[in-house]
Amino acid sequence: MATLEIVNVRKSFGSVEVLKGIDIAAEDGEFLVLVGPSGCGKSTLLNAIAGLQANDSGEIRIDGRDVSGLHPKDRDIAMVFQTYALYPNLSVWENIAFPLEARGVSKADRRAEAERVAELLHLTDYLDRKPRQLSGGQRQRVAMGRALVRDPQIFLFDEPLSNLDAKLRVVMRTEIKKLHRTLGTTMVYVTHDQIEAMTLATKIVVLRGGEVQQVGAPDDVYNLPANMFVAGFMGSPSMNFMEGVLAADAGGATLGITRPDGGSVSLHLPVPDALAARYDGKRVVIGVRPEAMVDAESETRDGTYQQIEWPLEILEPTGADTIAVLQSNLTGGEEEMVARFSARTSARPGTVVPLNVDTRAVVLFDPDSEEAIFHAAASGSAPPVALAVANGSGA
Amino acid sequence: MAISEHLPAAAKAAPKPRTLRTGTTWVGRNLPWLTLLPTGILGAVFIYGFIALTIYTSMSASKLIPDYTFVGFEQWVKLWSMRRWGIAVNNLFVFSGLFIAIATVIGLVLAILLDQRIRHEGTIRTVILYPMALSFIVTGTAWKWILNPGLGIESLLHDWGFVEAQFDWLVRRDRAIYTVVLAAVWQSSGFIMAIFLASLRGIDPSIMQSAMMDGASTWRIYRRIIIPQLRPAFFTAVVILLHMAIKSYDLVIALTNGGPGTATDLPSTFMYDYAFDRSRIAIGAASATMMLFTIAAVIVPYLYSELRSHNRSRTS
Amino acid sequence: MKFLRTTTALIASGTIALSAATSAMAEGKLDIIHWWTSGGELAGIELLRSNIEAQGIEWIDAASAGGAGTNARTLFRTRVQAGDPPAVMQALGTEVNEWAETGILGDLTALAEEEGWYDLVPEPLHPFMNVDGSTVAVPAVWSQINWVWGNKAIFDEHGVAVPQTWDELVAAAETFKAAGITPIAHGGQPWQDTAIFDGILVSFDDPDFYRKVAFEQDRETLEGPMFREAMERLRWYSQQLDEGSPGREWTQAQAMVLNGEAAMSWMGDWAKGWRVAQGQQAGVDFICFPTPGSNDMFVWLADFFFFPKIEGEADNAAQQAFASAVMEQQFQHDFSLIKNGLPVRTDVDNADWDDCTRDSIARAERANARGGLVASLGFAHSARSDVQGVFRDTLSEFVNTPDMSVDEGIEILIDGLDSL
Amino acid sequence: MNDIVLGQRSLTDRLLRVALYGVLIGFMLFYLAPLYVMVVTSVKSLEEILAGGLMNLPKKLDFYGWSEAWNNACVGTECRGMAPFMWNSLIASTAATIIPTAIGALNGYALSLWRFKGSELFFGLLLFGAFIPFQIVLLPMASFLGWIGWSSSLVGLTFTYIVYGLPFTTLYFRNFFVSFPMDLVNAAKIDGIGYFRFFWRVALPSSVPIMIVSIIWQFTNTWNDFLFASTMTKLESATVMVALNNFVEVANGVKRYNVDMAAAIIAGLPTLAVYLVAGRYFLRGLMAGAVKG
Repeated sequence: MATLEIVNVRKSFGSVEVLKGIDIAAEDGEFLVLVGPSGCGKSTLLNAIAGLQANDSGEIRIDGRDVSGLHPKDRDIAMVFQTYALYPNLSVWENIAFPLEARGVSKADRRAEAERVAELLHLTDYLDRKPRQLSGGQRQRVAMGRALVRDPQIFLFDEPLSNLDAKLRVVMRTEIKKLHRTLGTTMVYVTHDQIEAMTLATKIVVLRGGEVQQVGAPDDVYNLPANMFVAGFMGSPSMNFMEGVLAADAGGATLGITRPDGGSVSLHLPVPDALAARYDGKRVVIGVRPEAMVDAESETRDGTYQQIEWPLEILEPTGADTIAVLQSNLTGGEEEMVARFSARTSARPGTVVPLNVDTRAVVLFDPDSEEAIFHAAASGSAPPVALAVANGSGA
Repeated sequence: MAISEHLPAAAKAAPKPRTLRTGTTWVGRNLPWLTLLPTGILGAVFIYGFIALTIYTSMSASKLIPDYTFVGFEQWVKLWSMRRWGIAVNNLFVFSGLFIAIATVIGLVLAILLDQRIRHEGTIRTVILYPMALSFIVTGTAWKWILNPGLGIESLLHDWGFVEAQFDWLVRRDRAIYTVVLAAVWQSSGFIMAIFLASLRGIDPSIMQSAMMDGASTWRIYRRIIIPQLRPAFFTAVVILLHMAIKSYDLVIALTNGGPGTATDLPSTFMYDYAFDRSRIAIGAASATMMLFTIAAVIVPYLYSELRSHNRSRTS
Repeated sequence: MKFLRTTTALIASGTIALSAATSAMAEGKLDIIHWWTSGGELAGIELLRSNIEAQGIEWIDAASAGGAGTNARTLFRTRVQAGDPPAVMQALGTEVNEWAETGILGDLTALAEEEGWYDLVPEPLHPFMNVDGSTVAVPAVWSQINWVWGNKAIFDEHGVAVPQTWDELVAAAETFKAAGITPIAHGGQPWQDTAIFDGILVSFDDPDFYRKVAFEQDRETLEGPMFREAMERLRWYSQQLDEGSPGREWTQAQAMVLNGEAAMSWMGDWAKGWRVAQGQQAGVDFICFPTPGSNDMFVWLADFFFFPKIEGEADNAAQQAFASAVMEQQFQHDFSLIKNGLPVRTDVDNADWDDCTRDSIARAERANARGGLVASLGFAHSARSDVQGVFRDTLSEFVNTPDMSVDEGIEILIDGLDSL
Repeated sequence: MNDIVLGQRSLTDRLLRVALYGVLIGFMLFYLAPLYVMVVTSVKSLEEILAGGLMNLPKKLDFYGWSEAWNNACVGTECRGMAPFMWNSLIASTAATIIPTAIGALNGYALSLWRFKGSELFFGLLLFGAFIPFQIVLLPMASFLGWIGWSSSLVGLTFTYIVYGLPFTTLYFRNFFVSFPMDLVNAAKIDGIGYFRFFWRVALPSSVPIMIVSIIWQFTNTWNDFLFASTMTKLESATVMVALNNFVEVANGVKRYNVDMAAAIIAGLPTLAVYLVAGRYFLRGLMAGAVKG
């Protein structure tokens, strides 16, 4: 049980700077998820916390004590690896109890501890097997068992579910969440899967290129993304982006959008006056979640929805609903947009279809800095606190 | 994961304000290289120290016993003016050229044949490879006898009615080196077969299948598609065979002892003769140095590329 | 230093003289490297050993069989380098001189004078015992090289008399060939190829020629007609052999004569030792004769023991005791009998020797009178081993290359000598 | 690879197949011939051998050759047969197998799982030592052994084998451990498992396959070595290869081929047995010794 503070941590490999001054704070009992695309530095950061790699500068404080420079074993942490890292020649119970062996615990006590942990992880029947005789999920549990037996201050997870098949991943995800609830221990979890991040985290840290993009609760990160990267990275399918020119008017501003086929549509947004004035006549990017873009013909909505018409390219039925693929008007024109249509939609690909856009859930971005300038969900108020942190280090 | 583990040493050598301690005590922190220290010392003395000493000896006035008076390249000049050294070097060219070519071809042919879903493949492989397990001092006794004109193949052919048949290469000055090649091929070609077979088994079978769908003949498929893919195996085979050829010693000792006369002298037997029999230490050292340089010229680039490609594959 | 050593030697020899009477008085140990590991040689060394051990000296034997002395030489050299030389080392001919020049050998001059070695030992051996006025080695036995051993039954059957001249030899060989018998059995190893050339060089019965070739490598002589003829004779010799000769051991070649596969074989007198060991008798089962034309010539080789400087008075005394024991009259008599060589003392009773050995001794005396008692080239007695090495390599190549011309052979030889 | 079903086999296919087996059988005969000759000759009487018939089976089994070779064969002054030399070889090879394998395991472990600055360079330099022609170290090694008083002794020879075996054994273990998941080491670090505990409890027990390779390699190589053994032994310390060569080369008179062949087979039996029992590992050893990295 401990807090974790990461203060201005930097790390370079040769001339490549992998961590460019990371600042994160986690409360005691927090489930902190580090998420980002590969190469964002999340694993390096985890390794630095674990002590597998030294950070060049900055501090890593566990319960207020700077541990950078300490040997991993002296940091009172436990780690679950992507590859499980089970010792192939040791049986399940020996694997679980191996950390205790190094601490000179007697064999009887080790066995007892292993049995206790195994019970928690439903491994009791497998205690005397070798890792190669276990399924992927069972191995995963053994790896967790080895971490549990330590009763550490912080658990570290390095993409622990990525070697499992899709179904098992969901099951194990739930188990990890239960485990966190039961133990209440601080956990740091690295993943590139934003769904894992959303489902597990009490606090998400989005990393990119060695920098923190945003820190916040899952809801905040999803609904109030700090920039286009976070907006695009979190959520699947990811957020749609369109480019337009803002024109200030009464009660906000109107966004004029030129479609890829040359036609034009417009949306009226309740932006604050100051913002409207600042961006009057300037280009902005609007972000709309796919679920906030629906088929106007089959679904009618209340007044928060505004209708635009847009050329439809392809329909991909998924059963529950139908994914409509649209072409974005962003520069380059390669980007696609996705809207969530009803399964019973009558829209025809190749035609221009009417869409309802939920303007309560849109985000405006500055096209040059890619920073968010307006969150409709925050009803025109100032950007959330977390955003300030991200801006502070990013600028 | 652990990216630093995959980076070349140079990258890791970059300045680090703070290094991670891998243990609590000094010994604990430095265990890995302390473990290697005994081997390092042995290697430094017995490999590199001795190489340096031998090279220096080759430039000294040593004769009966080492005499470390520096004489420059005098011994080298002497070495290269020796007719017998010339014969040895010439033999090495003939021997290694033929040995490498024949062993490679036989190894490749055997590997391809064995790759045709043969019954009892394991048994056949065992038979082809067993000479590798035996010292040539052992098999040389048999070879010497088989090749002996009075008792071996020649007399066998005579028994079979080929009265005119002659197979006296072992005792003919101009042919004896070929018997050495024959025996060397016999011993090593199975191993080359194994290298090629391993390489063949590593080729994606769907390549073969798709080529067959395209209507290519088996011969064409091997010639145009499969064999070109064996390039690394060829490379390996040639390097190893060359290495074997230069080091060959017991082979010659057991079969011809360098004879008839000096006809099958190789640098390895020359070195032994001069360094130990004739007590011309500096000449012996110079010839050993030549052997080292020849091998190093092939091995160093080979090792360098192998280690580098290995590092690359680990990083990716 | 010299004074001290002489004093020590005097004391030591005194001790030996005493111990010879009282026995088991001396102490010390005798660490010896040699390669006499078979047949008569081994019996000889065992005899020596019992004589030495009877004096209470510990005998530490480091016999090294491999490669006709190669391993023994390696062992000796490494121990010299390590500063731990043995007390006694076996050597052939100029090896003694080469080692003496490195300055590692001790001095036995006092003992030699006391026991009067130089009056007893035939003069040609002196240069190998005495280097720059200091006695460094003792000869153990010497051997005549220019011997031919014939199968008596074959010679008799074909009515061939002992060939006295080269032409008679050629005629004899033709007779044997016509009868389907290999005229000459030969062991085709480089040292044997060179050894038989010693016999060819003396077949001209010309001491001066031998000296110019073997000792001086006189270029004019080497390019002259007689040496050409010698090479022609070597070529002829190489044509009398069976095809299996390359690589053959000398004992195998002797066995071919013994079995009647071949008529004769050229080899030093140790070949008689081997014959006697096989139960053969001189004049009954085999005949011995000098290489044709060399009846008054005697090419010899000798085995020596030399004595590195070592620490310790007792051990030095042991060295002296060993030298004395080797030179002892009775030992010389017994050893030359066992090994079938010649004693290195001129005062040994010859009653027990067979005809071949008596013939050999008579030849040595005849040859000595006319300067024909000459040291072997093939075994590096007349020249240093690098010179001998050139001869060995060239002659061996020549013997084994049927299409190499005599001119070519001479040219290669001279080139080789020039490059030294 | 040719596992495609292309309908019925045609006549040409069948003929090709027959030819294929024919060629393979021909090669097998070529490889087996010397061994066959050795075995057959070793159980013939000398008269039968000299009568010719190299390839013929013996008319009458005669184990004279074997008993002579084992009991009475002379090497130099020693006429005690092959047995004492087999014993010498066994001592040298066993020590020269166990010690370098143990050190090599630890070396390979350090070089692959605990890399440090310069460890790759270290490995490269050591690896080169596996490829040098041993002639280059022969002279200094002989002097060195003389210097420490081990010249021409079994101890000196064994020491030589150990030193020059290390590059190979290190190479094997290093290349084996290099494919070990790095996460195992990381997990161990976090769990506080020490360097040696990890080696003993995890790395070493997992390395049994490569240990077998290393053992076979060292054993066969030292057993079959001739260069070092012929330089660094004397009569009492000769290994069986030196003894065999000496015995076969230095025949006293008529060559007794049956005794020679029996002696050769006796000298070759241990490595042949190793090969037949553990051929798979033997091949892996050869390949690992060949294909680096």
